[in-house]
Amino acid sequence: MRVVNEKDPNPKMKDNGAPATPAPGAPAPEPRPNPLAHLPLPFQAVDYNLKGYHLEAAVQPGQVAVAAGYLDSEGFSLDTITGVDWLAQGQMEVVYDYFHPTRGLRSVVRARIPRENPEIPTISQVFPGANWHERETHDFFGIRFLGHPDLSPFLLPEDATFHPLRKDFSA
Amino acid sequence: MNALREIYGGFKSLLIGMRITLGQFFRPTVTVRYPHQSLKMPPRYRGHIELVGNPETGKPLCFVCKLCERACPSDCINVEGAKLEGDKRKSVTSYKLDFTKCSLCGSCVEVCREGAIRFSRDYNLAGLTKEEFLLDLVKRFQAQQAAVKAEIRNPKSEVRSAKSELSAEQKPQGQLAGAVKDGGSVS
Amino acid sequence: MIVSEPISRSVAGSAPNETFVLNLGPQHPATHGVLRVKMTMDGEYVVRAEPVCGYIHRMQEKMGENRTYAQYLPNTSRIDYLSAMNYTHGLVGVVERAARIQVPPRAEYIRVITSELNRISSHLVWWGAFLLDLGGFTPLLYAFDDREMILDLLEGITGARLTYCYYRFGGLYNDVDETFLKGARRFVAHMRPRLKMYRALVTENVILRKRLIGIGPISAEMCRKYGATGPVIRGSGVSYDVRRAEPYSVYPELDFDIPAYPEGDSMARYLVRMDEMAQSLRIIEQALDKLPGGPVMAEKVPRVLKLPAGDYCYAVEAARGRFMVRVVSDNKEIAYRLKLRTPCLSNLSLFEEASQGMLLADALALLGSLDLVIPDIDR
Amino acid sequence: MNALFSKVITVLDTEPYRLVVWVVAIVSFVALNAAYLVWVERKGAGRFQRRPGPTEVGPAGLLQPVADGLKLMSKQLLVPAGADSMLFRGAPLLVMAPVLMSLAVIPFGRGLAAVNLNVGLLMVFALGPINLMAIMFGAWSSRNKYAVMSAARVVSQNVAYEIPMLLVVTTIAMVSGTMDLNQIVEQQSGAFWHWNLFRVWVNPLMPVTFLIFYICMLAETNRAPFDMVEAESELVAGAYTEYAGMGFGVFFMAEYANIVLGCSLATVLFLGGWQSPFSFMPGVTWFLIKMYFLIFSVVWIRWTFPRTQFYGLLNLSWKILIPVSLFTLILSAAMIKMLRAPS
Repeated sequence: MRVVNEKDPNPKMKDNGAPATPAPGAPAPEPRPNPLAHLPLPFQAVDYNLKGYHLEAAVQPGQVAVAAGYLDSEGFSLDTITGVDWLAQGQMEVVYDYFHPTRGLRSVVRARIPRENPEIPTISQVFPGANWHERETHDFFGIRFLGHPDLSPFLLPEDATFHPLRKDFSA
Repeated sequence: MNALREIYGGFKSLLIGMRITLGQFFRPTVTVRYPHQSLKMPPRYRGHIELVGNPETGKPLCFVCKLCERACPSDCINVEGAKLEGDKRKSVTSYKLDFTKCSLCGSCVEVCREGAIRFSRDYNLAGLTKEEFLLDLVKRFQAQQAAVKAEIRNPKSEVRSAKSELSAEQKPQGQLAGAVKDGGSVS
Repeated sequence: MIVSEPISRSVAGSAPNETFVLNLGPQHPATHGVLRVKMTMDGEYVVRAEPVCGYIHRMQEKMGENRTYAQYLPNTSRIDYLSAMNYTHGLVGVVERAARIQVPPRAEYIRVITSELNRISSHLVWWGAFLLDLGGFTPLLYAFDDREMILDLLEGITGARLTYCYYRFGGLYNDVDETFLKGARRFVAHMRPRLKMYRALVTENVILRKRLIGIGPISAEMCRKYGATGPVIRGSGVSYDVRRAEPYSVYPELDFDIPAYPEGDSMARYLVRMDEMAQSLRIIEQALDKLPGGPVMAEKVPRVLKLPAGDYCYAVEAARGRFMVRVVSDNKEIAYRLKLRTPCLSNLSLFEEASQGMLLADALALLGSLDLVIPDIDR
Repeated sequence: MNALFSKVITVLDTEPYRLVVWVVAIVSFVALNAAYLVWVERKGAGRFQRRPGPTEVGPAGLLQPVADGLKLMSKQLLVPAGADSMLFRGAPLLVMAPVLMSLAVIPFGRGLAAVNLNVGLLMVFALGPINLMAIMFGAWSSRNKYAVMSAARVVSQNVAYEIPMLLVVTTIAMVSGTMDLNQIVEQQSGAFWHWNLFRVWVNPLMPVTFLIFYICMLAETNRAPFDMVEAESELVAGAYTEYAGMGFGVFFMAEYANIVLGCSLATVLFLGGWQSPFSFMPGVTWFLIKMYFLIFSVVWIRWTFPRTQFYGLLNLSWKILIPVSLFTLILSAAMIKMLRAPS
């Protein structure tokens, strides 16, 4: 048996490797490192203990595939894709969660699109696994992923025309 | 030669497997023959809920605060009560549990500050119609009280064991209600 | 060639690559639940296998948007019903993170013990069911015999056998008793020889080895592209485990290994899970030794939980891989958006690519080695 | 009274009556065995899995086969739309016939065979493939994709295993110098080392030959770990997917009847038939003991191993069993030539 003890995958990341339980009220340490600062993406470091991810970036809708490409080349893996319906602002948010299989990093990419015409490019050419997540998001929010091979209902019935996670949806 | 060794190794692994299953063949069975035998539920078993009575008055402890009704994630509890003359609090007149919707999560018992409901240990719940699962807990409570009274009149009857089992059951610590105790309550 | 074609065509015009569609499921013995796989077959060879999901979709995420966090808690047990503890840990964790609730150490240790027991019971079900896929019946019953011990233990403390709903925001439903602690130790002692027996009976068996070694190889790169986690990615040689990658609870204080096998075939995934059971036993033993006293519930947990506005994630290593809850809160007692990232969805999504050109029986061995729980995909 | 009894026996031993008696005897033997082997299988499976097996119908579940039979008979015989109705209905009839006919030549005891055929061995193997054809007809005609895949499997599996089995049987025929099953048993008289299984001085590979025969028998009767025909986790119920009621019941019984046949043949060819290792109890008892032990081992194997992969099954036959059985055949031919050369 080949056992890999993955206690400390990357010593550089030690500051981000969170202690098990958050210590509320502890003084904030020096600025958190941003291991993706070299990418031309607006990544910001956040407190993992508070948020559950290390980095986040809000990008233009057109940039999501580019961002996915950069993260792919960094060795990230797609965690999930989901939407949030901001009814009051008239916007839809598409959230891309990534995790790194070896470095223990989590990063989030967000993009906001208008609610009336929710369209965003697909990232399924970069991450084939995005296919199902995008289909699911299309099911639930009606967000159209441009260039997606098949947006037929995934979890909803095959003749479904409703989008249940929209805030103005009621059963 | 290698091929022969592989065949020999494979054949040996098959014989080892057969030896193991034969060993199990002669060991006693581990099953419970259900309709003939049945299991005793542990004290913390989460069955459907039932009302708890005040040992002095013999009436339900419930005073219709409806916390359980609100805590229920599936809307399966319906409590109605009325204020009897001379009482400070309401007393329960109807406690309906729609067991078809209940997910046995136990939020109602946990949220109850009086300890007025607890889990029953009934697990043989089967019925032919949906209506059989619309439980009227007040009626159930009255039937239990009648059984207790019968036991007081005739202490050596079979009811005794049933009753002592019921009283041995304790309400688990209601965490959300803030009653945090160490050590557990299992006897 | 096959029945739906008119006879004249099937006999006379036998095209070189004539295919037919085989509807595997939603009711099929090998899909364990209501997964449907639309298989385009060329004889016994799979040309394209397209999973069709959603047969037991329950809109769990919408339910999260119309009930309080405490009311939603029982739902988490019903997503992956085989590792309910881990899933409850996910929701409890995200709420504790957002509300900044400090959980007492005793509660964390008990969470680890119960989670690992649950992981073993889940792997036992997989083991039995996987062998059932491969045509071996008896191991299922042996696995259930051992699992029964775990279920009895957990029933003793939680009152339920499958949908435990044992964790609470800030701690536990109730404390464990001596019976449980003794029983857990007895289980560890009982399980080790049983794992040896499983090894001799099944793992070493030549028929099983012939059926699994080299079958359904999945590369680490494919796992990464599809977001596969859990034993699937570890069976491809990447020792990714949320318990180490994003440590939570008291896992950093415990000494255990992450089994990983670089082969990437079905046997590697099989061995990863078998080794994980042994590692879980190690974790349980250590946690029992280290179990501190004290309360099992945080002191100041508000009765009505309102999470501060913002979004929060919390990931746990469930039996099938990375389970993450993402909560978007708008400072109300009900979540604005509650996203469940379930491992089986990503793990299944690579099946179409991985199963191309395989024989039907091998494809089913691959499907079984992914260890799917369908409600976990459909939610 | 005794005189009357012996007279009845004599009458029954004359030709037209004898035939009737044997037909009734064999049919009831097969039917009872098939029914009660299901019970044995279920009880055995239960014990291997540490549960009691059927217990509710009758004492120790002994009436379970009767209950199962009644249930199957009371079910409607459905013929799927578009199926070839004649083949579909005919296949269950065809599957049972060759087993019954083959059992006619099996000597259960000294002189206890329906027909004393001097080419008994040949007859058994001549009738064997009809069973395979019946399964194939049933599967093909039922217009179901799983069944058709199963039909393809059953043909290639049976063809692959027929060859080593016949090679092994040829070895036995050569060693015994006869195809008469009675004589084959007679030659194995004496203590157990005279059984063909242990006659290593005739051919040192005799135990291997037995093993090959046994494996082939498992494969020919479509038993686990070679149950490619049914393979329920892959092909639902394989060839029998569309069969309901007694149509399925007959296929099911034929499987057990084939096991009985296979195990009796193994007993006759390798374990000395009715010959007893110690000389007490009548020969037929010994025959049954040996046969039921083999049947038990078949059940035991089924509840121990996973199913083989299809190509693994074919590889086993073409790459291991056929070369080895050819080798034993040549070896025994050479040994016979050498040992008997002077005469």
